[in-house]
Amino acid sequence: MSEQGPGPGGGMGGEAPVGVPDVPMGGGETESLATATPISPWRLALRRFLRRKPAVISVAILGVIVVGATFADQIAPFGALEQDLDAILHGPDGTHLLGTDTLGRDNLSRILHGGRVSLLVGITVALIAGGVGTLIGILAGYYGGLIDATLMRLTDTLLALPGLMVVIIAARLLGDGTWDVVLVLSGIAWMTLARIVRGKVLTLKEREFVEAARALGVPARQIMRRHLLPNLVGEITVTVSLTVAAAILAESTLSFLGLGVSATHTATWGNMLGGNEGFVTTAPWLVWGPGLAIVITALCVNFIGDGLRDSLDPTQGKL
Amino acid sequence: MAHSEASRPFGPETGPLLAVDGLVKHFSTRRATLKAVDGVSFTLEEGGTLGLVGESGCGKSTTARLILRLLEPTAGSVRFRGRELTTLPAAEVRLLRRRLGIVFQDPYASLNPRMTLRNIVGEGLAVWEPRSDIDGRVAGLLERVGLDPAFAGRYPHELSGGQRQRVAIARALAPEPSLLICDEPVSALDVSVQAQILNLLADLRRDLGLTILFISHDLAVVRHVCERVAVMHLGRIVEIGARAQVYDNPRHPYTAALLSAVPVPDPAHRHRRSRVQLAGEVPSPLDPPSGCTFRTRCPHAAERCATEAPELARRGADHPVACHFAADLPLAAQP
Amino acid sequence: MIGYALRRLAVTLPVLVVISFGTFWAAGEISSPTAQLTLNPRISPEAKQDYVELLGLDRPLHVQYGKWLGNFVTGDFGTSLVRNGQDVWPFVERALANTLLLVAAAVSLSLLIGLAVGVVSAIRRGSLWDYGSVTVSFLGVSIPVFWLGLMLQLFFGLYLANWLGVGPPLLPTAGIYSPGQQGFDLLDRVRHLVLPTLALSLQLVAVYSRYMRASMLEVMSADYIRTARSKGLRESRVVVRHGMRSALVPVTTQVAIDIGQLVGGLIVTERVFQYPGMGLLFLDALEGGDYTILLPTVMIAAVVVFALNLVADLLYGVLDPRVRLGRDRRVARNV
Amino acid sequence: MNVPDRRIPGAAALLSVRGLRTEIDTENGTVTAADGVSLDLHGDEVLAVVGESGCGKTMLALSILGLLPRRTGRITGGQVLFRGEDLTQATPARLREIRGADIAMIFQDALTGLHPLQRVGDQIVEMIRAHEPVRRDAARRRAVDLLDLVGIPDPDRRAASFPHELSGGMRQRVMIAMAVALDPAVLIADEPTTALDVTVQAQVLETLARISGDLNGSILLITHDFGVVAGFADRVAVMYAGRLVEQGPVAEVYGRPRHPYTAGLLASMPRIDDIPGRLERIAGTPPSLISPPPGCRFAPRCGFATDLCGELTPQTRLWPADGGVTVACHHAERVGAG
Repeated sequence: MSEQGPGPGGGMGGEAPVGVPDVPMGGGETESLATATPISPWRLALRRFLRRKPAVISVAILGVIVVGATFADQIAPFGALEQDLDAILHGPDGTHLLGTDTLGRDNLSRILHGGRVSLLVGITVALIAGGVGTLIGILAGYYGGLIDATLMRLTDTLLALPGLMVVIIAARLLGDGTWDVVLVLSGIAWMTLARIVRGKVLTLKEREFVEAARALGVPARQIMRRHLLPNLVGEITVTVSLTVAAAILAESTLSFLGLGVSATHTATWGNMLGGNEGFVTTAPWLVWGPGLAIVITALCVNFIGDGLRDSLDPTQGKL
Repeated sequence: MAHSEASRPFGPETGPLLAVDGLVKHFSTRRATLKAVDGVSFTLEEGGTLGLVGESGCGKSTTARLILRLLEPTAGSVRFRGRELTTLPAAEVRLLRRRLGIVFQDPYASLNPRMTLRNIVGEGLAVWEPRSDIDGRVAGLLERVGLDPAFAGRYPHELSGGQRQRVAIARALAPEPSLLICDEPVSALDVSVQAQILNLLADLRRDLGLTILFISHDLAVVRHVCERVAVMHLGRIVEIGARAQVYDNPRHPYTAALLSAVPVPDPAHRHRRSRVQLAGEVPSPLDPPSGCTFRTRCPHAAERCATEAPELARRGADHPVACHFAADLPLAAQP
Repeated sequence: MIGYALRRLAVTLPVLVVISFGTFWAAGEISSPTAQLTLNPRISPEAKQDYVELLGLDRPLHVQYGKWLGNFVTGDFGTSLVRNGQDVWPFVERALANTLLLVAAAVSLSLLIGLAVGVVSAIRRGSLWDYGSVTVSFLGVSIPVFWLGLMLQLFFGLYLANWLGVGPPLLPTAGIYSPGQQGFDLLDRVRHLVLPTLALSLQLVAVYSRYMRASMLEVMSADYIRTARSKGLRESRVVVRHGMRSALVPVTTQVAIDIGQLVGGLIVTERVFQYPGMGLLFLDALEGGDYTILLPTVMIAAVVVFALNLVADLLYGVLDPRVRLGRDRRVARNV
Repeated sequence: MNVPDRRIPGAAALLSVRGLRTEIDTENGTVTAADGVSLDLHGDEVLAVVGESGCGKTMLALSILGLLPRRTGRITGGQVLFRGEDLTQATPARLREIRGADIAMIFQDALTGLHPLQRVGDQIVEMIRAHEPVRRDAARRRAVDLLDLVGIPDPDRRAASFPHELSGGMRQRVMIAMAVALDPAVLIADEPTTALDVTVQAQVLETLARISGDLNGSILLITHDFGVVAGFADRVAVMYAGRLVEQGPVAEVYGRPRHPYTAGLLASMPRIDDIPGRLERIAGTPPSLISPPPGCRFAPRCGFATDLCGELTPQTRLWPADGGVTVACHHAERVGAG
């Protein structure tokens, strides 16, 4: 309802009691509620999420992809590095459903195995960036002053670098192991979240429940843990999930440039594409498979992130 | 244990429970200085109720936050039971806060939406007395403020505004404070719910012997709740006195103007009341007028007002007024 | 405004120095130019030694860097280490011009489409058009740009020609001129620009339409839009003069920041389409260990990023009278 | 159901709302913000609609001009008759003609209600030129005159200000100047002074009263403040949970409230002119408009309620016959008796 509460500054807009209709008290001294069980904000969020079809479908598809990648050893018809020298650069057929590459390796099996590394990189980068970004954002926002100035100057400086050039240089300096790639990508992925978290903390800090906690003598660490963090979950979850998609894309880009995870040890969706760029016209199946795997995964993750935004932060775009 | 430690430094002494003297808070930006609170002094006796009234931006809420040291004062002194608070080290500030409870204006912003009522109300207990029977005491507190103890597992979004404000009061009462600061506790509530909360505060004060500092822009509410009243204007107190003195015999032109501006829900008053219409714009607190900050809107302003800031009369007077002409002005007593 | 720009510059300069030194150091770590010389069997060790001494490669790193920096700030970009000692600047200049052309083409096309799509989506929120455009924009940000480039090459270079059953590909898939082309030919140039522009634009349209949709949704729910309607204005005027006018403010500044990143960020697109811009030059110089080319490339990219961040800030102040420069512009967004 | 017109028997009111039903979709269900609301606004009078937040009074105001939230709000029944023309059936083009020129609105918060990036003078000029084919400079002169009329000092210079450069009181005056620019027959003022401090509120109300006197228009005042109503309105309509419960001349309603809700509210208000003491109070909180209680919606909080109240929705009726007050309560006689 859009009517304002009376009184100057009565900022009650938008947050009408939800879930349970107000039950008037029957003239007695205590008030009571009608529904039997409390409804937590998390359950409300889940309910809202389940109403969003694209997000729910994306969860299902992503689930299949994750299972396929996790159990690649069991599911894939061939090993990731297993060569069939009789079938080099074969198109899709009964044995090799998605064809083979220049070394006679089965394309489908490599996509399944490669998904493991691609997803691992994506998720790990997102988690590291999420942790670092959250920590820096909370500290900067809550303490303010010199701590804030220092941390945010660092963040802004990193954000104002020519990003891709820096990543490429860093990737060249480090090796081509999975963890090198994770390190490089995490290094540039945390700033956005740090700024988002700091901005939200600055507004939360002004909210009266944080002041109330301070007024009760609650220690700073407990305020950050119990009052700030739970109210940041929406922003953090959404940003982290979108970072998963961005990191998968970034890993594939680095691999395409020959700077990602080494193709000699493992397959990743990215290095499958990077190695086969020259065969676009002669063996297009090599480019279709891993490319679609990346696109579908990133698309699902993006849809999930969008669904999370709507369900965890219902104030955004209500009407 | 925490209890005995906490009570000793703030133990009972003679004199007022709370004595604020020359309190100042300036917020500085690169361009300007905002004198939010500019030399506020008052005392509050144990068991008393003092209303701090004024319009938005007059510094009344800042004063509350300075007393609790949620903000650091620029200058001045706050003594609680004779003990100076403004110079307390940070660690002891936390001990102090146990004795001072606060209820905020907006019941929608003052409760953490991710916590159950049990945790909201119990947090103050858990901090100070982690080993006590928190569940039992939370139930008692909820009942005390007129809520079903079964609410403990609920979340704020399941409650109405009035119910939330009851929770906020229960939270403030949990550590058993001796001073309760209410910062616009009913101004976000509907009229039909306001009365419930005001009555609850009156009951709590009677039953628990609370001392209350009541901050509000609503003169009618303050008249209802407070025995003494201080009127603030642009960071300063311009008049302070007993309820009857301030409401029936205002000595500051600003107080008189405020009183006459309050709409009365009685059509018969419509033509009978003499409304002191203030001319001009409310001055910006970033650029207050010289001398008396009210002079630009004051119907009685004289040359002296522009050059000399009137002092709130010194101690001794029971109804001090910060106006050069307080003794001479023909201010109409209100209905 | 000028003062603000100068202050920003003062903060930026040390950062630029750090970037250039970091790049300088990294270039040496990644591949030494002498390694390239060693690979060439026709160069004798003595000649190599002369070369090293001539360029001062045997001196400490900071001395080498200092020399480079001294020349750089005086506008002397030096000669290339590995490209037979040719002047560096013409290489960089050509690359920069090519990249700026591609950026300009892609950004203007994408703005045109993206903003329109975003506005229509916001106005018809929840319609089929909205769902469609949101899905396409998700697709746009989920496709790696190099893969999209490969697919475009495959489509225009192979499939389309196959289906049509004719010989030559519809559009060239690499470079900026057809093989054997001499001198300037507008049509040929434009035909080579089409695919890289398309590859970039899908992403940019996706991003811009989402910016615009979100901004427009926020604005159209504002109170002043309701006021505009209550004035009896035509809906087109409400949407364009009141809605878009406000919605464009944050979008414009965000787009400005993004453009800054594009100038040094087209590495993948340029690589796929063998488009000789800053990105391709950067990759070549990095592989060749040619810091004399790598450094100006990175520095120009960095300066462009900083410059457009500054432009974004200044633009915000121009477009929104509520914003005073130097204050956090996110504050104004929340008003 | 229709409210009889006691002033000019048989004459049509200037603005007449008949059995209006307005629904708003929210995340938790559909809210019936106005449920069978009928009221009449006559020429040259001030009618106040008073009620608590969420009672539907703002949605009622927005319904009149078809300004409900586009995706979520709609009128599902009843009529809004302006000079006999049903606005709920009017074409968008016709509604645009009426908005601003015949019926103008003032909103609660002038800071968010005025366009932040447009100079206030231009906002008034835009209003004038949307309805009258006048030249820009002529419209601008009128805008400056209007700013002067509402008591803005130095109006020529102030016309070039942006809203954020003005104080709250001045912004609200700009809103008023804009609303009266075309001398509308009806001015709908939705909580025009709620966001203002009390001394400024008094000034703005005074301006509004003066202007409405000058421009012989009628005002529909939406407010939660019984004090403002008493000082400003001729008649009052009390709204509770989407329905009008009582309507009549201010002196009659205040002097002898017939509905227990009106009586309870008046008794529970702390008053500046009152002897302090314990307040009467209404128990409980207003009901949700998603699933309101059956029968009389005030029954669960009402001291007069009987079984009948929980079952049967009370009809709106005139009681007593000569008071000019209509009330929707089964027990109006008992309430009105004291």
